[in-house]
Amino acid sequence: MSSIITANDGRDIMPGANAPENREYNMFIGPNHPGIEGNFALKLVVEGDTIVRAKTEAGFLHRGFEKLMEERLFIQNIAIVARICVPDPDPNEENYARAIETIANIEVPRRAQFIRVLVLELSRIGSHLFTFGGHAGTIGLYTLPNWSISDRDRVLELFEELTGGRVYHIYNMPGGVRRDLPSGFKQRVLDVMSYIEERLPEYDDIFFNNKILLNRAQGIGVLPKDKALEWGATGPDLRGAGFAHDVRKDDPYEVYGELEFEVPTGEASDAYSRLMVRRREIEQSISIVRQVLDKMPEGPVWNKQPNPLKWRVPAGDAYVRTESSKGEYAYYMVSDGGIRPYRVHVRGASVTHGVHILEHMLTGARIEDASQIMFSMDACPPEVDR
Amino acid sequence: MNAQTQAPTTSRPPAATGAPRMTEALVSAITAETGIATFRTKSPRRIEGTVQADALHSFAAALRSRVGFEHLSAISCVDWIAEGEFELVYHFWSYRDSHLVSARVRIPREPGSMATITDLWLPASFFERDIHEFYGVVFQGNTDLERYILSDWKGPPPMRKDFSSRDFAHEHFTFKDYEPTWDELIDGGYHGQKRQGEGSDE
Amino acid sequence: MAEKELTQRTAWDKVLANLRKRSLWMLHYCTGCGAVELPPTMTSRFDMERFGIMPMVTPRQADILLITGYLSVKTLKRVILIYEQMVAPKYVVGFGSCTINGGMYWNSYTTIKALDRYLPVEMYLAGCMPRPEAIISGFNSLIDKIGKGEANSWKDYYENYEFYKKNQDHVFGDIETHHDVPADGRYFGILEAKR
Amino acid sequence: MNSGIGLIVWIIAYPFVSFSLGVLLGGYGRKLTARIQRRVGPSWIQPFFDVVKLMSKKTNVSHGYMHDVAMMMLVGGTLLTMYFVPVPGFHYFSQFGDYIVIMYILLVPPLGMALGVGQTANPNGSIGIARALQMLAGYEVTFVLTFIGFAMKNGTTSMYELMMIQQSGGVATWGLVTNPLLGVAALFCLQGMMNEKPFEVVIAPHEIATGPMTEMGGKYLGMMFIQHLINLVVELTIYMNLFLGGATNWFEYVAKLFALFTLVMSVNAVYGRFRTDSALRFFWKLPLPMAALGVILIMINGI
Repeated sequence: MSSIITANDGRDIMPGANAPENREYNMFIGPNHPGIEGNFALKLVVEGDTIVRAKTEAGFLHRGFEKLMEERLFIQNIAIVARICVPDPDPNEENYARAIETIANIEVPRRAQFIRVLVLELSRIGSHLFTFGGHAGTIGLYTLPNWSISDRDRVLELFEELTGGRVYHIYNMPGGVRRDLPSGFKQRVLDVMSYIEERLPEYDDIFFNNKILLNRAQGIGVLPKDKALEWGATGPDLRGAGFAHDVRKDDPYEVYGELEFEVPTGEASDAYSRLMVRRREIEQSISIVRQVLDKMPEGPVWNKQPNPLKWRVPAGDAYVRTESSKGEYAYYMVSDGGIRPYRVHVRGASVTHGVHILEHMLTGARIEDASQIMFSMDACPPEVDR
Repeated sequence: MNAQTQAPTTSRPPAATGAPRMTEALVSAITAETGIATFRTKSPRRIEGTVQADALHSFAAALRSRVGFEHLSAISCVDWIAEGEFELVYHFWSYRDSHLVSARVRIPREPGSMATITDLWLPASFFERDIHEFYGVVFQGNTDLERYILSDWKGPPPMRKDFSSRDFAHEHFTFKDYEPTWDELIDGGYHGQKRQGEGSDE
Repeated sequence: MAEKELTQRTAWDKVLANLRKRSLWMLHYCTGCGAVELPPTMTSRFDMERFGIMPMVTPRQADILLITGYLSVKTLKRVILIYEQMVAPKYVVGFGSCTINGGMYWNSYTTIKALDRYLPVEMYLAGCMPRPEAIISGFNSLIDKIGKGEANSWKDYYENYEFYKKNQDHVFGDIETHHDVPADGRYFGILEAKR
Repeated sequence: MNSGIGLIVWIIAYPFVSFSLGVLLGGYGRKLTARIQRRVGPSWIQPFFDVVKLMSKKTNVSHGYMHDVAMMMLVGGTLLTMYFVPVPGFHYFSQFGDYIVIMYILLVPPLGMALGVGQTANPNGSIGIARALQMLAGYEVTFVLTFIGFAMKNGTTSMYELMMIQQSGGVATWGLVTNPLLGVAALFCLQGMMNEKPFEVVIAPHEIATGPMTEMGGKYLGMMFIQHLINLVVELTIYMNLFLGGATNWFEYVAKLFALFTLVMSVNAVYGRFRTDSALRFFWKLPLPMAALGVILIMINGI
């Protein structure tokens, strides 16, 4: 009779719960539940309001990307890699292109490198705005999603003008980017950047300094620095614990080494601290976008590659890393000299955040905080499932 | 604005220039001690090399405790079906020196078996379970190898090279009445290959 | 059958349909990547609530089951369970190319290739992925269909249950949904009418 | 109009009047929220469409006899309360029952909901009910306290008489003006009673998937919606009669109703929801001492 339970397959994952002498009971959050990010499930054993044990269940979004890539041409894969992480697709394109470039020693024109950084940072801004909306939704503050997600649409419109796609861009090609910036595009990017910068104080008023958020987000989902390192957290979740590691700084790719930006960190290691790290990253990204537009040289944007249907990449392998909005995003690509990749391993940023860390952090938390903790980790289920 | 917003912004200076050489030297020292082939610097910040399957655990432990490779970035598996081997590639990252070590391990394909490193790195648990699901490699000592992503899956480990995704899809799913034929441009296309295969059987 | 029904519509049916079409709740379930275009559609830029369309939380409350993109076998099982719990009349909307013919996952070993083999689809929205404007336009045509009394594909699930069940079993081996679909069909007077 | 044919017409028409007002209020609330969120928002009578749609749905699934009865209790209890709350031109029943009676009947709908939701055996529903009862413990004590203080001051527990006393001297004799502490404390309780944020812990979609409503579909949900809409009117009217001087004519009544609802919905739009324990703590830390202080002041000052 119960929709939430049967939607979850009705399997008794936690033996012993639901027994009459036991005060614990099974509770499912997801896959059909508003408090879940994407198509994902949490299986909880609850006593009263406290979560005793938590287990995640993924795989609802599994499409077998790694297998599909092995069965498709190098050029065909450019179109599908972006689908691996939906809210923040560009790190995938970046990784895929850079892996091929590393293996085949293809040089990328400097202008294309700047454009790639521009796209990556715009994508980061969009993804963070999306996350704010989700996080505000978990505490029932629906005004912020209405604002931030429609502000994100301005970024998407920039993407649409540049690449032709709102969500998926299919823009980074091995050897550069697909096309140059349209005329007047720089000014429009700057306009959107100043608009978002003006909006951030309004977000502060309604959300980041909202008493309810402070009451609810501070002190929950604590991930101390030593645990964050032990459990393999990366990205904003690691920085929220006070450890300033950023792939853009420590393992610079494209032209990040030449740009000036700060790595914001938090002190308290809780949900609020991670949220604020993201909020301040938007400011940094805006600054990066401005620098990129300022320093961008003229020149070609693509080193032409041979006939895509017969394009062979020399044998070899490469491990490339990118800082996505969720954390460290890496591809391991192996080529055997054929027309298809021999193996592409996708290491999504959420494989640690969304699975083991979430399970550890939910244990002992209260039911009402479960969804907020998940959103504060910014776990992206399609990255886990691939 | 409250205290949280004004938390200090730390900007880590890039690793000292002397560090890479030191890291490389240390890695070489460890490999020499444990009697495995030396590692080489492939490109800036990337060191790679091969390790014997039974030596990996001690190598990884030394890497973590002596050189400070605190972060397990990923474990990748490659199916070299022609050689009958799985290649496991462990990617370790050092926050201190900003270096990545890729340690390759070759294990026989049948039976695929490997010692776990979950006792050293907790995130290894996810990657090992993943490889177990998709390749069928068993990690000795890992207690959490239950089906996760493929919990409803009934076929063979799908990432093995002898498993064809397209064949499986044709067997198990109903398609619309039409199907793309553009792929006949490349090596005869799926149906072209099928027709040839059927022809040779007769 | 549909034509016959149209002529049989009473004035009350027409009034009811025209009131009903003003309120459509879709199930809040992100089955695939198309779900990323729903927040923009719901929030202030495109504001779906103008048309009375709102996300709702549980299957029993919802009228529209939006399949946002590819469906892995694992999700399809949940989707069928959810569909059978929804209260009639209910509408399945296939969203994105993946629901129509598999889309770019035509050779994937986990995603289904044609949604209408497993559930009665009322309407498809093509594109990968459809833009918010396309979603709104699609919903508007669904609203028109409901107003005219043409949106009756949910009855098809009861009429041709054997067909759907056979395809579902082909994918899952055997699926138990804890729901007596033929009994429902008799309750709605659909199966009797056929005899 | 409180006797004879007029009375019968009132008794028959009042539920419909109340429901229509509820629809307008509900639609207005959603429109207002939408405007704050910079959206266009739904139709002004969207709740009406929702209710018609829900009532026209068909299902073969039943959660049992008790569940159906409980739904009747839910709507019936609310309708009964409605009759006992005086509005301009209709205060026939309020002479038979004072606020104490209203307090009792007000507990019937939550009880009905608890019974009905218990039948669905969904943990989300049970948690929702548990939360509803916890919230009751939060605001009910304070609200009763404010009423006791107010009744002590005026020497009557009849809502109609209290209303009349307030109307004697214009705005200056409104409960909110003469007893601001009680009035403000009750305003917090009203927010809790109406289940609006920051005290919207019972529904809480992101936490417990709309709690009591989880298993409700079709006509059951339709009944809950009708109850909700009538409840809007009843609860706002209770507060209005106690602290805003009630109303002498329908124009004033509707104006006050919408003004009060604007306040409630504006707070609802810019705040998130409390955790259950924080909500309780809030109620016991701020409105309860406020109300207690107000009562003590009245006791010191004498009548």
